[in-house]
Amino acid sequence: MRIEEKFTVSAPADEVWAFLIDPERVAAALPGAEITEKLDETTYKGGMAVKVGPLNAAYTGTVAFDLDEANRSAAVHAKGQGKAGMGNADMKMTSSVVALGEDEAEVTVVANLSVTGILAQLGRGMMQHVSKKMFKEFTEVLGKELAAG
Amino acid sequence: MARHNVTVTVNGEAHSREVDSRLLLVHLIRDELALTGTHIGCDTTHCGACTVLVDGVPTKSCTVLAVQADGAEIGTVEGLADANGMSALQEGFMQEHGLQCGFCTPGMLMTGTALLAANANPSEAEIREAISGNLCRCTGYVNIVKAVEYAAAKMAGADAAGAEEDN
Amino acid sequence: MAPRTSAKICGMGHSMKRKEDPRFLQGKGNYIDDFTLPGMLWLDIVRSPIAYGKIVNIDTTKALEIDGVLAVLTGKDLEAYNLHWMPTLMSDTQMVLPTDTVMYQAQEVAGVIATSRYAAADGVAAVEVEYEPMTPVIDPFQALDDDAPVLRTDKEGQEDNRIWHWEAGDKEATDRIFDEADVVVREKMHVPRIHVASIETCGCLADFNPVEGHLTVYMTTQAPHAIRTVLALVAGHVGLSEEKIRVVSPDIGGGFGGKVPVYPGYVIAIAASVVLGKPVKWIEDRMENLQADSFARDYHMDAEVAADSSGKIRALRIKTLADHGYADAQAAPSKFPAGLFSICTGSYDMENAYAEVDAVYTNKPPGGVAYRCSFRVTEAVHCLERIVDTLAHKVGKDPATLREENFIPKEAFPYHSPLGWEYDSGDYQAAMDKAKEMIGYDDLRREQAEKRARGELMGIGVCSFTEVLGAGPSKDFDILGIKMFDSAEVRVHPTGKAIARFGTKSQGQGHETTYAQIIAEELGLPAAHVQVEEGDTDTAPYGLGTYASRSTPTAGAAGAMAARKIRDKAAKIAAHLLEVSEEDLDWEPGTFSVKGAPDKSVSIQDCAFAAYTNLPEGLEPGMEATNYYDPPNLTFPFGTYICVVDIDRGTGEVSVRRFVAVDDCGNIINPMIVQGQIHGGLTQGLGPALYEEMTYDEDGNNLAGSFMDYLVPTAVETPAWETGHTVTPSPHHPLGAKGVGSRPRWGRRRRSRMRWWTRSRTWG
Amino acid sequence: MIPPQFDYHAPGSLEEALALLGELDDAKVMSGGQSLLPMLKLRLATPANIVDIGRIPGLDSITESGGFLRIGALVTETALEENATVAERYPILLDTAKVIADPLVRNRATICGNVAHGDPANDHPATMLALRAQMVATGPDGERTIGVDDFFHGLFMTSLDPGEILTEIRIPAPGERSGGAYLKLERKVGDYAVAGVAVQLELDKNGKVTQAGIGLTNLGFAPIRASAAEKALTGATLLEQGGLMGAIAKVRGIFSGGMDADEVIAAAAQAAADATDPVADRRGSVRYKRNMARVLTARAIRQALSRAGG
Repeated sequence: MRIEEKFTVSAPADEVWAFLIDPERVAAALPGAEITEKLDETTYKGGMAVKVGPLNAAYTGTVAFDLDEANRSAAVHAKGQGKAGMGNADMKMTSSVVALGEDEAEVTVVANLSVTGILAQLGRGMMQHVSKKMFKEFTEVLGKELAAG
Repeated sequence: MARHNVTVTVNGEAHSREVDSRLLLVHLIRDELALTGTHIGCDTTHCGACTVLVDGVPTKSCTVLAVQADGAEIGTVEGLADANGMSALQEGFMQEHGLQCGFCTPGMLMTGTALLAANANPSEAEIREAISGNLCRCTGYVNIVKAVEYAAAKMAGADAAGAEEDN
Repeated sequence: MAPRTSAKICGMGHSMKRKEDPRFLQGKGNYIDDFTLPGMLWLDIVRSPIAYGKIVNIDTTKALEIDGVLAVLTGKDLEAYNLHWMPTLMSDTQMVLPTDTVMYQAQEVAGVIATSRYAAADGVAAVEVEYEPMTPVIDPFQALDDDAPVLRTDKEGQEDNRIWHWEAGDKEATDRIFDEADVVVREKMHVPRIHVASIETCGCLADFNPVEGHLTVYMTTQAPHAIRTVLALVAGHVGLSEEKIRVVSPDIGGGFGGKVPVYPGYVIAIAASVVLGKPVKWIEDRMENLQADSFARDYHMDAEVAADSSGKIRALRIKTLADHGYADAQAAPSKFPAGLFSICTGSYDMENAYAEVDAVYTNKPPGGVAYRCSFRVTEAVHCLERIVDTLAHKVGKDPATLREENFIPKEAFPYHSPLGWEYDSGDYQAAMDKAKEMIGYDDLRREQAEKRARGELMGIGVCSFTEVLGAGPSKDFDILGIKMFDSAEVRVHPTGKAIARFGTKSQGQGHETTYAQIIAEELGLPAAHVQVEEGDTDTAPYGLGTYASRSTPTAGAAGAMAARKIRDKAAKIAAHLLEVSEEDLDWEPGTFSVKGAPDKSVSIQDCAFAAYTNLPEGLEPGMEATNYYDPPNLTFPFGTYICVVDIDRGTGEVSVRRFVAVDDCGNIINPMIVQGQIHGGLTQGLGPALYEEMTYDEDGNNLAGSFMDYLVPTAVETPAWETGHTVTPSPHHPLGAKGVGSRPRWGRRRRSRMRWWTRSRTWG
Repeated sequence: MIPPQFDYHAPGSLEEALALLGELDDAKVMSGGQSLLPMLKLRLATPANIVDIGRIPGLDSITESGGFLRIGALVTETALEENATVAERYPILLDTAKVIADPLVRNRATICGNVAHGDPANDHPATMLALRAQMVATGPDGERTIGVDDFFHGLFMTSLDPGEILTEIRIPAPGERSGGAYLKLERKVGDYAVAGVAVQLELDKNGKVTQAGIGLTNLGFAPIRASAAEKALTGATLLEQGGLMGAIAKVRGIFSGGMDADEVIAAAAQAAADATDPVADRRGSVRYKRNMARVLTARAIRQALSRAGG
């Protein structure tokens, strides 16, 4: 599943970039996500709990960052395994920031998400809905945080 | 996990058991009461092999907790025949070749029994609609429809004969 | 054909009511999940959520802490006994439990054994398996790419994902015809991966007696004898030799080919019973059944027909890719890796043909079962009938007319097909005529033309198929080397009642009734007095089982032949009782009488009593016979089906208005049962035509893994099938029967529902 | 398939039920259980407690009073199907009930459960949107009424608080000339909708649409109100009128350059399609689903019109 989002943030590009490469802040902006341990300079351990109504799914795994400071492009590879045979999730996401003005930046996110197991199988496009929603919430929080900052 | 005392009357006979909250009615019937005529065919409430009557209402017993049935009158396939033999619907299935492997048959019979109780003379479309929650993989349904029609006709005949006697 | 026997005897041709029905109708069937043994434990299986990957770790700690969970078996545990791999029926290998790699979603990863099914399920949820996912190979065409990863690294010398290449026919001669033909049409088609979806799932109850070293396995198998032999081959080295194994196949809630293979769950249950010394039951749930058990079809076919300008078919050429999943676990005869696909020239006379099939490995469940069909015959018929339709459109002929002009004429039988079959008998035009008459073909074509002129959509589909059943003659047919004969043993007791045992196993086909009728036909004993038994390897004679519509052509024939042996003996006894010589006897079913003096007679029951009480000198007492029937040829039933559909132009919804099926399956034993089998086959053809399909996404997720998305037709979608028949007896079968039980014959010209723009030629 | 462990509670009164919801951690309300139990068996949901409201008396009635049809929490689909008032005055509800799952499931499944589950693939939510229903939620502080437009938040999410129970759905009684219809395209009986459309129309005595309600099933993250489509219909006269008035109206229409009925319906149908946000799955592509929304909306409008008494 490929998700592509482009949005503008009313904040300087530097600040947006600083946010996007800070695992703690990114996790805080994603409902259900947390960073539990730093493994090395670019790799972290973490978890993601997805709760949709009565449906619960929790993943634990690692996040690896590969930063291209010059082009302000961050490649993030998150992979996690669900609890109780829920299956695995793997996301390769590249986010890049371009300054549109002094206090305005454009963020482009391209993510390739592959999910295995029952949530992907139920054939109702549930994961598409859930991930779309997560992205939306993330961009909202990002926008708010930075605008406030 | 909480345990509950459950009393159900199955085919006229009362049974009490202490069960877990999560025990499914179909497992109470099959495993605890050893009435294995009621079958399990899916997990998602689609196939109807587990259909029983709960207070006369055809119900998929894999999607009801045993505790929910506490105090209920339950009818299973084992209760359809009596001392006089098989019911008109059971006879219809035999006469019209409404079954092959027999696995979906108990569920079909329970749904059909309830249909005929509510509608003595169902049309083909009504029969097909009524059994649309019961999957059969062998017969192609044509002969199941005929079996229900056979039973309806037989029961109407018996009613007519009974009415004549009353006169 | 009028029955030869009285209604009391109820031999062939009578629509005898089924002997098995009273128990099924009263909830007294004995299906696998109905068995309980003292001290029985439950097996439930941990399955892979991913399609392909390494197993990093299996942590069973939490599972073992659950009250009632006794043990967790992994591939490493089985490896210690060399039981972690097993052979498939096609001489490939398949994992029982993986030691390092999982190859498809829902593959067995570990077995949890507990004191109840609830505790076992909790245990499954608590086993923590860490995977390192790898990119799966899902598309069978990509599986053959040079850069595709080799999936079966366990197989020595396996350098790509090709399993085998098979071909039939004269390629050069066929190519020559194509080069010079007036008309060539071509169509690519996919008969999708589907599933038998019998309403009863698979399961077993393994009971190992550690004191006697004896194993009894109650299991839902269509081929109990073959399974016992396979079990002995797999586990002989740990002491389970064939005489110590008893397989009992109880009532089966639908098989359709899906209960032929050996699934890992059976072996795990047996291993658990051996290890724990207790009976262990394993019953699949529906999702396991759909996601892990053998599939059917999944043939990607590229078909071409060469014809002259009038539409006379000259040659057929088919290139096929068969997606077998991660192992070739078909239950096909050894010499026929593509089954009987070479029946693909069907009902039409042509100069030459060439067909080839390449089989590949992918990250999907293994299989390729003969689903309600005789080994790939459905695929062959679908392919041919669709391309013939395309030809009719191309040359502008009515599809029925084009077929008629190409039929093998009835005088041409026995007919040698270009791909090497000898068709036993046929009258294709008669079946076509009857189908057209039943449905009112010409009127429908007129209505269709009018509707199309108004912009309404209505389709008429015609199919004239020839099947090949009854595998099979031992010179060509074996499974794992075991010849594909089948068997019957008939015993007539002193009071004139009989028991007959067969090597096959009914799953709803009504063997208890039809076999009794066959014995009744031959011996004149009332069918009601013939008890039929199957499925217990301790008592039944060895046979290859029931699948691929082979029971009547093989075991049915064996029953007739065994009964004839008994009749021959009865004649000797009758001659003795009537004090005449055998040559002076007349035989009417059930009675021997003296030629010219019909009132001087004895019944078959008299003879049976005498066989135990009053024998002619020198004759062996008793009245029983066994026959292992090795058919001289296969049988070639045929028929014509015509279907009318209305299509909603707005939504693409297809509704079947009428469907007429005219079948010719030779002489019929029980018309009621045959009609029922045809209804079932038609419905299982409707399924994949409009509703059923196993699909996978690019990550290898099975998207039709429950009845939510594997759409088995209900009574509402299924039309009121109309059936008719013609009778062309098989010249070589002892009863003239050809067999039935298959027939999922449905075109899939277009998946119209998903394409609201449905082209007006749909099914036309 | 075996549900995970949980504790089951069967309160005998609403008060008791609400108290349990207040006391218990991670509790889930169950009425018919026909959505919840399959989720439990698949172990997609793992609540610690289930509060079964099925034994609470007084929640199983359908009554028409105070300008509303009132559907209690325990009214089953079958009871709705068999109700004479519903058949006569709310045919759109009957349309909806009849295409939900199968008859056996409908014997236990409840309308309130179908709505409270918050599944955009369920059928009643769209109908409730079309009917402008009100949801009565009862919690520890008593009753509150939630308009249907504020009720659905997305997949499995509604405005109900964890401590609340949907005790009643109130549907405004239809005006004299009104009619509605629910059309569902499904792959086979018992399936979730490929697309579903509910249309409820209210006409004045001249046949002009005074109010239109259109709800869409399984075409987005939540049940969708097709507001633009409603607007396109409101104020339009879609019925052929006979006699002199009809002729005058027609002539007026021609001179004013207004759209004829077919064009209005087509525009509304297109607006409904534009309001959808479906995802591609085995039921079809995004394009196919949008098109189905259009086709079904047009058909549902026509059926609603004919029921409004043409």
